[in-house]
Amino acid sequence: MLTKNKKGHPIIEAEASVPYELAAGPSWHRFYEGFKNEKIYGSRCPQCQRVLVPARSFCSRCFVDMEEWLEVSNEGEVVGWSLTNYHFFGMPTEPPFISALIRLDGADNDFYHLVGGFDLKNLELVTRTMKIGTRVKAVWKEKKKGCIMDINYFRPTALADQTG
Amino acid sequence: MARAVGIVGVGQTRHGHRSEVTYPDLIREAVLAAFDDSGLTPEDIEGVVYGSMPSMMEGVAMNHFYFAEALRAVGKPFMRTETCGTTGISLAFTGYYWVASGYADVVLVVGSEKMHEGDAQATMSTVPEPFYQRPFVSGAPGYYSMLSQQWMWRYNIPEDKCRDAAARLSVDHHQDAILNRWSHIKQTFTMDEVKNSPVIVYPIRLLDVCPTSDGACAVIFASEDKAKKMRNKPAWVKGVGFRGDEQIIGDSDRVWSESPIGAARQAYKMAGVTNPLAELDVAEVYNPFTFIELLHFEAFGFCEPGQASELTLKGTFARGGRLPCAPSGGVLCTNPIGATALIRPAECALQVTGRAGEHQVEGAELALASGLGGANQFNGVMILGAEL
Amino acid sequence: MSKHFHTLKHNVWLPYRFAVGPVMFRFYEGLMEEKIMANRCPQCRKVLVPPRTFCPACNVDMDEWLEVGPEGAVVSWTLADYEFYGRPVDPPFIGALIRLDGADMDFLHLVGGLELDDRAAVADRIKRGTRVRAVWAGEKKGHLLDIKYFQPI
Amino acid sequence: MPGKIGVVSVAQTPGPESGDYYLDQLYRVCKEALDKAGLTRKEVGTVVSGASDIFHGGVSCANAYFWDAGAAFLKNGSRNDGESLTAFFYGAMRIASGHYDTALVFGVCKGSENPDTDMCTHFFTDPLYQRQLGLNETFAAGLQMREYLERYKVTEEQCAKVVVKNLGNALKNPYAHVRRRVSLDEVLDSKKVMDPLKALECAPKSEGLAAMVLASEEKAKKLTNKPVWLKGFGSSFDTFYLGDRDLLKSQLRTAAQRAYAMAGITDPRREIDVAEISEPYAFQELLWCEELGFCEPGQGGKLIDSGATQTTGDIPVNPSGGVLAMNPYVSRGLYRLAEVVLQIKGEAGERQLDRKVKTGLAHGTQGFAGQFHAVAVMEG
Repeated sequence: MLTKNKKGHPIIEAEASVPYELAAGPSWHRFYEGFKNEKIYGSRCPQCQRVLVPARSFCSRCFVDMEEWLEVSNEGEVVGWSLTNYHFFGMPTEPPFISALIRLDGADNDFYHLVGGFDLKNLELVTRTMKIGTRVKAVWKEKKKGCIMDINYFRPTALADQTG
Repeated sequence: MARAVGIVGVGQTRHGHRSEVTYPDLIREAVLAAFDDSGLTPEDIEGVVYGSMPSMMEGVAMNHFYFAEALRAVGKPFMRTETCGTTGISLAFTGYYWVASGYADVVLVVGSEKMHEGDAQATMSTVPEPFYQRPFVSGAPGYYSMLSQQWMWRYNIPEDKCRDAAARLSVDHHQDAILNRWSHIKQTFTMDEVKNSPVIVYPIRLLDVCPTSDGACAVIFASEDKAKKMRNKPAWVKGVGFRGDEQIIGDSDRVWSESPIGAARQAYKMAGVTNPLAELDVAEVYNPFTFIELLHFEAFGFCEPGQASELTLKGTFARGGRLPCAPSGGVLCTNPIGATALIRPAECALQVTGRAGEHQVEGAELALASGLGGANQFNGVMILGAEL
Repeated sequence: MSKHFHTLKHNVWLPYRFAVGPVMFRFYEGLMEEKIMANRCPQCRKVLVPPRTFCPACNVDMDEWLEVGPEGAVVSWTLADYEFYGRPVDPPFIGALIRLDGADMDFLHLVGGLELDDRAAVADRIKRGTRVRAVWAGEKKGHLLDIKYFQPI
Repeated sequence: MPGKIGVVSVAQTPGPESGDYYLDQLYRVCKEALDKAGLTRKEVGTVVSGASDIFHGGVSCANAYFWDAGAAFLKNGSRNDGESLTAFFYGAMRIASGHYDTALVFGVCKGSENPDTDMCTHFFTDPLYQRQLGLNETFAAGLQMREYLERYKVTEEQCAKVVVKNLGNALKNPYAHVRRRVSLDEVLDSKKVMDPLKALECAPKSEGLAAMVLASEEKAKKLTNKPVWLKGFGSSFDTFYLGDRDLLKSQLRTAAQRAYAMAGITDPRREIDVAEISEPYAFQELLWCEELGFCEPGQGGKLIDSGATQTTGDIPVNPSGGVLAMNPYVSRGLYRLAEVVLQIKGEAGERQLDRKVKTGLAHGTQGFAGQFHAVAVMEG
């Protein structure tokens, strides 16, 4: 629609909406089927022996197939984190939220997800709780859809065991 | 063997919120400026290279079709290069290789973005892969603040020192931008204003972050014999380096990252640079976030890991310091993203030929330009020199 | 649509604010006054419609404004008979390149105001060179479809 | 002049919807090309890809997504947007510069994941003029075909013959997407979607990932006993607005002249043994043949009548089945080149031409009514 912007310049306001449908393929499907049973799968490279999460069908460094799948732990430790406190397009949940890289026990790479289960508005509590090496454990959603947000977040294990 | 290649012309638009002109007209501004600067005419051009960031940023897919006339590309050999945030430096590489290979003698390279025509952040949220990481990486500041904290912890850099150094860069770059007639943000700030500006994602604050701009940049590359006959003293391409890292964040170390380190090493090797801090006179480091500029000072070997904050506070990278970085004001003050990483070699070319105007670094002869893309996934480095 | 294998559906939605610039704005204003505005290249003297800020051939700025049409001759035409994204009107409709009187370039628009069921009759009626005249929409929006279509005379 | 650049190996995926994860497909096709060349991922010098975001499953900055699946982990590489033949040429540029002696080049387009091609190409339009009139490539092709028929008196039958020929050839191509025999009447009776353009005269929407390994002369001779050399390359770009152009005088003529000049070709009809031409719309094969100098302007209809472009003719065109049988929008140029390379190597299987194939031509085009064209001339 033809209109003017705040600078008084003529502009056309419009929207585009483009639909796509991506094939998940066997690896993503099997990985997220695991989520339905609260299992997190990794795969091992026959060459460099690294266990990578999410499980995948090839090692992009050695450029060989990855056929060996194994379950890695629901627990791990925080490698890096940040506290987001503003709204952005496509955000995973309402802010404030902590996104973090987590080294799951049994994996050789870091898993990207959220850390939560405590009062994130309390900055003092956040900085006291969130350290490099902080142990966290996956908290699963009741209803699984077979997607990354089937894990609600990872919760620091040291926190007093309140339901979170 | 590769032929010597020089930059013989540079053109930029005034960057900012340019809703008074259409996108093609904005691009033409930079193209005409490059012709004026070089004294060349469209007839001299043997190849045209264009690129922007995801072209759906402005709602026109493969928008080079739309820009054929503005690029003066009608009837010309053409190719389009696009590699995420590194698009600009990758464009420079395409132009460089087209001439270095001997397939063309004079190539026009143009990068642009008109970010105010779309929603930059919404567009960028379509970059991360959709099966796993998209929701977490959709807001770039979130990832980059995590990266900067990992870096502080890794090298035990006191947070307040790091905070001060980042603020120092912001203050300096905003002052530099005042001297750069093309730059978008023309406002100076004090250390306290930066350190008290609103938190975007802790510890990154508003004044640690680049703006979104409308703008275009055009650069003309020429072969040695052609370049030597031209009006301007050429800025010679001494080295090129690029490294792309894995797609999935968490698969590789992005703090001490092989991408920027490897890109710089490859460029230094080709240029014969062994001690960058001593040999380089100026560096246009791609700095969308102050903390990332500090991180890259180390990755590019300007100092030891963990030392960037210290040296920054000593003024090593400021105007008049040992290695002035982003004297143009950098990405922090001007960010038409498809052009941003092309402005870096363009600025370096002006610096080493003494044509940078008010923000000229006195006697600059060897310069480093870098581009950064994705979640520190892509890094490109080009070394430009006054002497062949 | 549903497929026989597992997929992830996602929709890329993006908002835009396209800068119109003074030249196309004047063109839209013309449409609202039922005028088709063009401009002339000071160098090659060609009259271009829609108007441009610069001549694509000579790369010089355009200055002289003038009105073209509202009549012209069909150069080429096609009859769209399926639904596609972004269609200007519902099919069937005729898209055409029209050389407006006074212009040196062809103008992309629609040809309408005739019965489209009998295709042989259409092919008979619309030929290269067929004269057409602009039919204006009742309500103007500053949009190419302020011209409803061009009707054979 | 740059040194010789040779194609060492090619790999391609079949066109039908596969249900495979895109990055798995890319990994496999790149690995196949590297294996055929006897190279490991670490050994390959540089990687240049061809992809376009609008045709890329809604994942922008395509290269960020596929970089390491495309064998480029920690490599100096790049990505060209648009016609994948330019990615091939960029790969050649990087080798000719002397910086690298091998390059992996690939083009990717998993059409099955994208909206239809009309929607994608509609987004090429400018929001101020042609978008408001609903332009897309099929719309533009309809206008171009009308001019072709009226000005050159080429017949609808002659245009339809291209479909019969190409889909017939595709029956022997395991990589083709559409593999069924059609009769002239079927084509002529198929719905006039963009009259005079008929449904069967429009290319499908295919999955297509193609990869090839290029090498310097010295390295190519080490890696294969049948290198296929790049002899000439040319591209050219036309104006944007349809109304500013003569739709029957394209920039393909200019692009071809550049490629011929580099290759030293003076009589293309006689010197070229096989041509793979991008014909997303049937009549375009005839028009492009004219622009490539295989016949005089307006003689494209007579050319196909004469049988010259059949696999048994003197200038076989699209023995692979062409774009009408296989249309991964972005990588289709690379598919044309792959077929030319296989024909020259004598490795085209069932569809290998029954003649000596020394020189071949691959053509790619994109944009409304062919706004951009690229031509590569290859030689055994």
